[in-house]
This record gives sequence, C-alpha cells and structure tokens, in this order.
Amino acid sequence: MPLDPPITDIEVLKPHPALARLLEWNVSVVQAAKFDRDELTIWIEKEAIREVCAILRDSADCPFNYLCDLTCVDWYPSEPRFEVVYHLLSIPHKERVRLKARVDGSSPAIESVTSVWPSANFYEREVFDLFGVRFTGHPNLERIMMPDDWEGHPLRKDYPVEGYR
Amino acid sequence: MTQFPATAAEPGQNRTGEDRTLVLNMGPQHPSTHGVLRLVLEIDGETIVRLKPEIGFLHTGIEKTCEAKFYQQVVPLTDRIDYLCPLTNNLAYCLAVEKLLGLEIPPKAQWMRVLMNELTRINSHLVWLGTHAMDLGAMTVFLYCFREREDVLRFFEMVSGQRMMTSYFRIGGLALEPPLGFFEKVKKFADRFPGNVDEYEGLLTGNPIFMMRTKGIARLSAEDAIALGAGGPTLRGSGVDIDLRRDAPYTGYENFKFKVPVRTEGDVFARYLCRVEELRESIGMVQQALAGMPEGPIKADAPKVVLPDREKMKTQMEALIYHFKIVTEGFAVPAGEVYQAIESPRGEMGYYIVSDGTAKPYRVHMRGPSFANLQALAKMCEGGLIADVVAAIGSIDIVLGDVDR
Amino acid sequence: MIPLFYYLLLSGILFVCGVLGFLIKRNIITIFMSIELMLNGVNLSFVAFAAQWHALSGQVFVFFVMVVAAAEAAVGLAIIIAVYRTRETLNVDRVNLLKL
Amino acid sequence: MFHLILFLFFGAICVAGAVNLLVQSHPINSALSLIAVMASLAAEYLLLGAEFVAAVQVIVYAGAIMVLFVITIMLLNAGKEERTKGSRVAILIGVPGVLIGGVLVAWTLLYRSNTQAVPIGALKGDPHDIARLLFHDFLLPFEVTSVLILIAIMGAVVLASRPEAVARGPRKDAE
Amino acid sequence: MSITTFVIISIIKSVAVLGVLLTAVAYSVWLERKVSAHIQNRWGPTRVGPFGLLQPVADGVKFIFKEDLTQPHVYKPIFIAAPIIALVFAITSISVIPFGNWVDIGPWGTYLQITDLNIGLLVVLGITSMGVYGVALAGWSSNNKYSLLGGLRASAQMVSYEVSLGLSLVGVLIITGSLSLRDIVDAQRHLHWNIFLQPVAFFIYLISAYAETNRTPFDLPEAESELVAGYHTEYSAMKFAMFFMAEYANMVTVACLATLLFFGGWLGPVFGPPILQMILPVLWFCLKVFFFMFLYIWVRWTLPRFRYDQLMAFGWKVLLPLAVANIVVTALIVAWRA
Repeated sequence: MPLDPPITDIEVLKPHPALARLLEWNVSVVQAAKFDRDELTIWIEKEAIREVCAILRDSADCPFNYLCDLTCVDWYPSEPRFEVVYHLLSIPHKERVRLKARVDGSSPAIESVTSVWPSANFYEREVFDLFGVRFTGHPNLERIMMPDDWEGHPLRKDYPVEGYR
Repeated sequence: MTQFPATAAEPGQNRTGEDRTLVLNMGPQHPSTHGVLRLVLEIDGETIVRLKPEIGFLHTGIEKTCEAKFYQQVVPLTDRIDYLCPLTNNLAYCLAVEKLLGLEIPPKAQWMRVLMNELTRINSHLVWLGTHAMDLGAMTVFLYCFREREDVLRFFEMVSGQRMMTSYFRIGGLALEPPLGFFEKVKKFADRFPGNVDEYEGLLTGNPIFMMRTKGIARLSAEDAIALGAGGPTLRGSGVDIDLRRDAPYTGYENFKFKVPVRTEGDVFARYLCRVEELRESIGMVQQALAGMPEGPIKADAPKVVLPDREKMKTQMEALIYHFKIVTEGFAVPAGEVYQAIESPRGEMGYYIVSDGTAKPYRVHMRGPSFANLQALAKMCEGGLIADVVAAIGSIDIVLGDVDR
Repeated sequence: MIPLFYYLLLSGILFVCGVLGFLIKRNIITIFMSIELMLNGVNLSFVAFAAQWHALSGQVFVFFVMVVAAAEAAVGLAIIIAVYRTRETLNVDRVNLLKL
Repeated sequence: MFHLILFLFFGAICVAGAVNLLVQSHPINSALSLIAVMASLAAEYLLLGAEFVAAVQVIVYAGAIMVLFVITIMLLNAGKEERTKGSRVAILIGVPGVLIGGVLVAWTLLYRSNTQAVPIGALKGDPHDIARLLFHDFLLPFEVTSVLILIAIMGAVVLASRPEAVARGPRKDAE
Repeated sequence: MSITTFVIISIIKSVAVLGVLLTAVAYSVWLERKVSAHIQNRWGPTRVGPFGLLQPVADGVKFIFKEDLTQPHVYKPIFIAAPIIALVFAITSISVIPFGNWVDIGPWGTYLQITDLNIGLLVVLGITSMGVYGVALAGWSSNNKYSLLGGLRASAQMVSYEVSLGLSLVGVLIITGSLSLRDIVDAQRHLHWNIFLQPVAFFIYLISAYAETNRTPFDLPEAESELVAGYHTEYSAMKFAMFFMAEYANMVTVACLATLLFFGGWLGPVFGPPILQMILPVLWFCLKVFFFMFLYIWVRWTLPRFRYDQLMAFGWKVLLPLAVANIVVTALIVAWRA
C-alpha cells in the first residue's frame, strides 16, 4: 500500500467539518492544514487556541466534544520551537481532527484549554512538566510526573539523556 | 503514611470554625490504590471533601527512551507501559508505525492480532474483577479470576515465550507462528470460560451487600465523563456509546460481530456490569477468531521492514543482508505523523508518533487511558465516603504503569 | 465477715477523690470522670447498706443511679464535643465566656 | 478471712485507681484508671452478694459509659492537660475543706463503728428478686427513668450533630 | 469438698480450659486457612506436618521471633497494654462457659466448667463488652490516622451491635427464666432447642456476633482495602499475634454461646458404657461449636464487606427494631401461656 502524498490545499480540504467550521468562524486563525495518512491536521494561531477549541466543541453539526490527547513536540533547534498538539474526537460522528499551535522557545506559553475541557488539566500539567510550556489560566500548573524540585524538562530535545548532574 | 510532608497536606490543616478537616494520605503504599498512587484525601469525619491524586512514582521516561531507539526496538518498551494488557500496547504501536509506513498486514496476522488482543482484554478484566472484588472484601473472587488468568497467561507464554512482557506483535505482523496445539487449547478455554464468568457473577452480581456497595456510588454523568476525558467502560457505564473497535475498526475488527455493552446509570455497578459483559463479548470474539482463522503468512511482504524468517536468513544472501541492516541501522520511516487510537480494556489508547524520516522516532507519545480516567476520580469521590473511594478506584480500573509511563 | 464501715470508708475515699478531681482537674473530660467516680462511691455505699439491712431496694437504687449516669454521660459528652467545636479547647478555664 | 483479703485487694485497686485519676495529666490515663476502679468495684459488689449489680456495673459502666468517654477522648484527640491557674478559690478553700470533711466523716464512722459486719452473700442480689422489686414496687421510677434516657439520647444526638446538619436534615444520597 | 480440693480442682480446670482454648484458637486459624483455601481452589498449608497440621506451631514460632517494632510516635504504655487488654478479656470470657455435664473422675466429681454463676450470661456479655478497649486504645495509641479511624469504627460498631446482641438474648431468657448458662441448656432437653422457639433471635444473635468479633462482612475496623489494617496497622510480632488470638478466642466464645443458647449445648444422644456417656456430651458440644466456626469461615470467604454507614444503619434500623419486636412477641406469648 503506497502512501498517498499529503494534501495541503485548504480549498480541497474544506469539506471536512472541523475545517469548515473554523473557516466559517474566522479565516485568520487557520494557518495551514494538511491531510496525511487519513488524518487532518490544522495549524492554529496560538492566541486563538482556546476559542478554537470552544468553537469546535460546541459546533452544531459535528461537535468535537472529546479531547483525546494533548501533547507537545519539540522541534529544537528550529523556531518556533514547540508544537502543542491537540487530538479531538467527535463522539457522535466519530470524526477526528488534530490541532496544532506553534509556540516559540524563548518563553513558551499558550492559553490553557482547561476551561473548555477539564480533562486538559493533567495533560497540560504533563506538558508543562516535561517540556516547560506554560499554560496561562491553568488552575494548578505544577509538576506532575517529576519531583517538585526537579531541574529541567526531560522531554526537550536539548535535555541530556542522563539528566543534569 | 507520614512519610511525605508534601505541600498538598497544608491546605487541610485549617482547624478553625466548623470545617475542621483531616488530611489522610492514601498511598503510595496502600493495599487498594492498585499500584503506587497517592491520593491526598481531605476528610471530614469519613466524608471526602477534596481528593487530589498525586502520580509520577512510576515515571520511567519511556517517551524519552523511545527517541533513542530504532522503531522496532520500541516494541518491548510498550509492554512495560500498561503491564496488564501488553499486547494492546504492542498493537497500538505497531499499527501506528504500519500506518506511517503504509504497510499492508496479511489476514492471518490480523486475525491473530484480534485473537490475542481479546485474550489480553480478558486477562486485564480478570485482574480488574479480582482486585475490585477484593477491595470490596470479597476475596474468593480474586482467586477464581486469577485461576482463569493463569490460563490466558499460559497462552501468551505459548506464543511468545513470555507471560507478561510478550512483545508478540511486531511491525509488519507477528513475531512467530503460534505453536502446534495452540488453537485447540484456546478453543477449550473459550468453551469453558462463559461458565467461569457465571461463577464470578454468582458471587457478586446478585449479592445484596455488593449491590449496596456499588449501586449509586461514585456517579459520573455522561457530560462529566466526556468533559473529564474518561474512556472505555468508565465512559460506557455513563451511557456514552462509543467503542473504537466498532466505530473506527482497525486490524480487521470489522469482520467480527459483537455487542458494545452500555449502561446509563454511571455508577460503580454500571461499570462493573459493562466490564463483565465485555468479558462475554470478548470470549465470543475469540471463538469467532478461532472459527474463521485464515491461512497464510504472518508477516507483511516488506523485506526492508520485517525481519526475515530464521531459515531464510541462513539460506538466502538477500535475507541475511536485510536482517543485518534492520538490526544494525533500523529502517527509515517516511516523515509524517500519525495518531493511532485503539480500544484498550481501559479506554482509548492512543499512540502519537512523529517521524522525521530517519530510523528512530522523533517523538512518541502515549495517550494512556488510565491517565485520563484518573482525572474523573475526584469528581466521583468528593462528597462520598472513604470506603467509596476504594470502590471508585476499582471501578475506573487504573494501571499505574499506564498513568505514569 | 467484713465490717460495714470498711465499705463505707472505701466509698468515702472514692467520693472524696471524686470531689478533689472535680476541684483540681482542668480538663473538662477528666472533671466529668470525677463526677462518675463520686457516683460510683455512692453506689458502693448503697449496695453495702442494702446488704446490711437486707433490703434489695438499695441495689435497685444503684440501677437508677446508673441510668442517670448513662444519660448524663451521653448528654455531657455531647456538650463537650459541641464546646470543643467552637472553642477548640478542653480547658474549663477557657470556656468561661457565654459568648464567643 | 479469705473474703477480707479479697476486699482489701480490690479496695486497694479502687483507691489506687482513684488517686491515679487525680495524678495523671493525660485524660486517657485517667479514663483507664477509672475503668479499673469500676471493674474492681464490681468485684466488691460480688463480695457483697450483689451479683446482678456487679454484672450491670461492668456492662453499663465499664462497657458502655466509659467507652463513650474513651471515644470522646479519641475523637477530640485530647492531649495532656494544660495547667492553668484557674480559680484559686476552689483549690485554696475547696481542697482543704474536702480533706477535712473526708477526715471528719471517716472519724465519725470509725468512732461509731458499732454497726454489724456485713455477712457475705447473706442477701443474694438474685435477678429474680430484683426484677420483682423493679417492676412492681419501683415501676413508676423505672418508667420515668426510661423516658429520661430517651430524652437524653435525643438531646445528645441534637447536641453532637453539626448545626448545619440539623438544619439540612439527614444527608441525602445523590438524587 | 474441702477448700484445698476446690482450689486444686479449680486450678486444674482453669489450666485445662486455657490449654483447650488456646489450642482451639490455633487450630481455628489452621481451619480458616484450610477451608478458605479449599473454597478458593487452593491447598492451604500442606508443608508443616501432615495436612499442615503443625502450621499453628510454625506460625507461633514465627510470631515470637519476628522483630517487635514499637514506632517512635506511639503512646507507649497504652500501645503495649492494648493487645494485652484485648487478649485477656477475650480469654477470660470463656470461664463461665460450660462444656459438658457433670463428670466423675475417681472420687471427685465436677462440672465441666470453671465456675457456674447464676448470672453467667451477663458475665460473658460484660467481659466481651470490655474487649472494645483493646481495639479502641490500640487505634488511639498508634498515633496513626488509619489506626485511629479503625479504632473509632471498631468501638462504635461494637457498642452498637452489643445492644442488638444483648436484646436478641432476652427472648431466650424470657423462655428459660434464668441467666445461668447451665439452666439455659437444661431447659432445652428433649429437642426443645431454642433455635426452634426463637429463630429470629438466633439470626439476630448470629449477625450481631459477626459484627462483635469484627468478621467479614463486618470487618470494617480492619478493612485492609480502606484502612490498611485498621487498628493494628502499627503492630507486629507478638503484639499483633495477641490481637489475632483475641479475635479467634472471641470467635470461639461466641460460637460456644450460640451452641449453648440456641442449639442445646452438650445435649444429644447419649448411649454406651459410662466412659462413652461421659465423653459424648462434650463431643456433641464440640461438633456444634465446630459447625459455627465453619459457618464463620464460610461467610467470610463468600461475602464482600459493608460500608461503614450501611453497617451502622443496618444495626440500628434493622436489627434493633427486629430484636425489640422479637422480645415483645415472645413476652406476649409467654404471658398468654402462663
């Protein structure tokens, strides 16, 4: 089964409910989109992430009401360094969409989506703990996996595998 | 239990006025936290005012380790995440990498995957049932469950040589052909097992004390369950009808007939019934898999990715070269990213893999169902009693290896 | 044959101890226990007199005392718990205000 | 003779317990010594032939009332008694007064000790006879005390439960 | 009988009863392990002696040689006293239990009972009610939150269920008209066992007795899934063993009491030569007690446990009214007959 080349043309991807809803709401928040290996990825302006999530959750024809996963990818040393990744699932329509927001590395911060999905709480804490991305508006942003006095953020690419000694 | 003078214990010490509460540290070493989970309970008498899970005691940094391994070397790591359903983890990872590669898996491998995956579900649910019942004081069920679990573990040992850390599913297929006599033994087990489930249910389902302990306890409404990201039987017990095996079929689940048990009560008893019903459905699927097991290869025809058979490797030059190359420098995976979600016994288990085109994954992230379910615990327990916390922990069926990764 | 006044002496000692405890103890629960001690001392003399005068009514009186003591303990301890909840102390000298 | 030894033995425990109650600063120790006093008092009652009273003493006093005390001490986590000055008057006048009074009473008793010795087991505190007395001659007091204890139970429940719990009524389960 | 003979016989009887009781305790532990194992598809102890019969000895040796930990934060005097209190009261209560009828050994004859009080039943109740202190004080003195909760639960539970336990016996007392355990048994001759006359009282007694001895489904004070080990979390070695022995001694006492009060004690068919006639009553008694012990174990390994508030509600709202109703009905019938 040879891989199909990814589709990046927004006009072609428009029929997808998530993208359609976002374009209808505000065209400028969508930076790019990609359809690759049966999965749709949408790059979002990071300032708008909470509103985008709320819009998608409450979308009338295809509500993406379930936050599957929230994580981060470190593209060190390129900038913007971090990509915060949101995987959404629409339980009634069984549709998935991946949202991405780019966060630069100098003082990484993005708005928290805990007000949209309380389940984002642990995920955001985990990303904060392991990548050092701050989530503004998070109710309890502290380390979750590592001890409270741990130095550094282990999943960053520049973090030595054996830890700081 | 006074070993951890953590900051979390401070807010409860307000001994002023009416709301004098006591901070009780449940765990990390506690018989019913199912691993090294620490719950900071703020209790008023025996009523829970606040519950705060503290995790991370088992954090081993598997996600970081993956980035330094070849793709095929990650498979054994995935076993260690959710140690009660290792094959489900293997499956999710392999499916994700296969999706990245665009590999086609032969039918026999797919059917074997379903068979083993459902046996894993039975294994995991049996451990859950046993420990859950033991938490509520019914100790005999525990040993009954472990009796059958032993059989399942023996099947794992037969196919892979390991009881728990099987690593049986590999990228592109299976590790080995199942041995002679394997299917007959599984068949015998599958015929016997429904009777065993009746036995467990006989001890629990109709028992008035068990019902008192579970009915109406740790309620979670459908809205809350979705908002808190609960998954699997926890979600279905609250009346949300979703099962990825049916709704987003993978590895050939579309060929199988099964019901998805859904209960609307959202309490401990509903989750219990969902899981027990799933035990029956799973054994049904095992029987279907045994009946319709196709013949054919167990590995994909992709010599650059799949290790050749031992015999071929020793007789054919090409196979030897591929073997050498795969083992020493891995195989390159086209750049891209996938999120592969499958239905683990505990809920949606997702593997998010980012590839940069080299032989090592750029980023692997596991979406652990227990991690998500654990968030729902506070909502379930606050306002309840200490004894209900135990029932609630059992009902969401967390595995701390899966929570902490 | 034990002389009656041995019993009375014992009962007196217990009673005096109870009174002393009532006077010198500062913990409200201990004070309450001193009262129980006094009641016990009195009970002993009741039983001793009953044996002396061959009248069982002395023993019956002990039952009434016990019932009253039980009622008193229930209410008294409930009051102590209520007081402790508002005052955070069991020291009688700090519970001397009618108002918080 | 044998009985006298027993009397003295249990009497000594009684006195020691009572004194210990005064001396100890931790309420739980006081409570334990009071239990010892009560148990040995039960033995004294047995010596006097009042078997039923002895049994009830153990069951009600030592087994129920004192358990309440111990639970309260545990519940309130009462620590060591703090010695505040308190009312000087009580100690300065009360203690000597009580001591003098005690000595006076003892002296009177000893001086006028022409009462007969109590014959052991002369008067059997048989449950049968006590029941007859209790349910015939003392029926009215008996009923009155039963009402008293009922009221006491209700009072205790109201006092010890939290104000908001009383206002809210019994805790309802979800739905 | 001279005073010396009396004292000697009493001492012999006490020592014998103590020995029998402790053996019974040890072997009820063995029985529990064996029965539970067979309920759960296991073998239970098999290694030490035939059928693991010497297991109690091995357990005892282990308990003695374990390190006896006393944690630094405990309130030491009471921490040490608590297990002793629990064990002493548990063992003492056996003193008025009759095991059989009159026996003649050579020139001397005696009842198979340490002492026969005509308020025997009350003595047993009184002594068992004192057993609460061991548990409560252990929970308090350990200075551990789990222990404290366990101790509080235990004392509340035992005090509550004592009420229904006591009231369940009143029906029997009304029928028999005596508090002496020997009289109660004698009144049940010719198969007039109280279980037939007082079935409700029997079940109330049985349930309350389970709660009194902290056995599943009422084992909340030591519910290990919630409170780790409840009041004996901090105990180890011999101190723990004392609690353990106290629990089983209480079980034996309660089983004996059930036999005496409801199942006719040592009554049963007696035949054969004199020596057999002497032994048979004791045998019947032991068999009946064994049956109750087995019932205990059976229930423990079958049922889950209650929640604390459910347990208290059950005690006060179900058992207590039932017991009172039983008393009223019994009294009315007795009065009507008279």
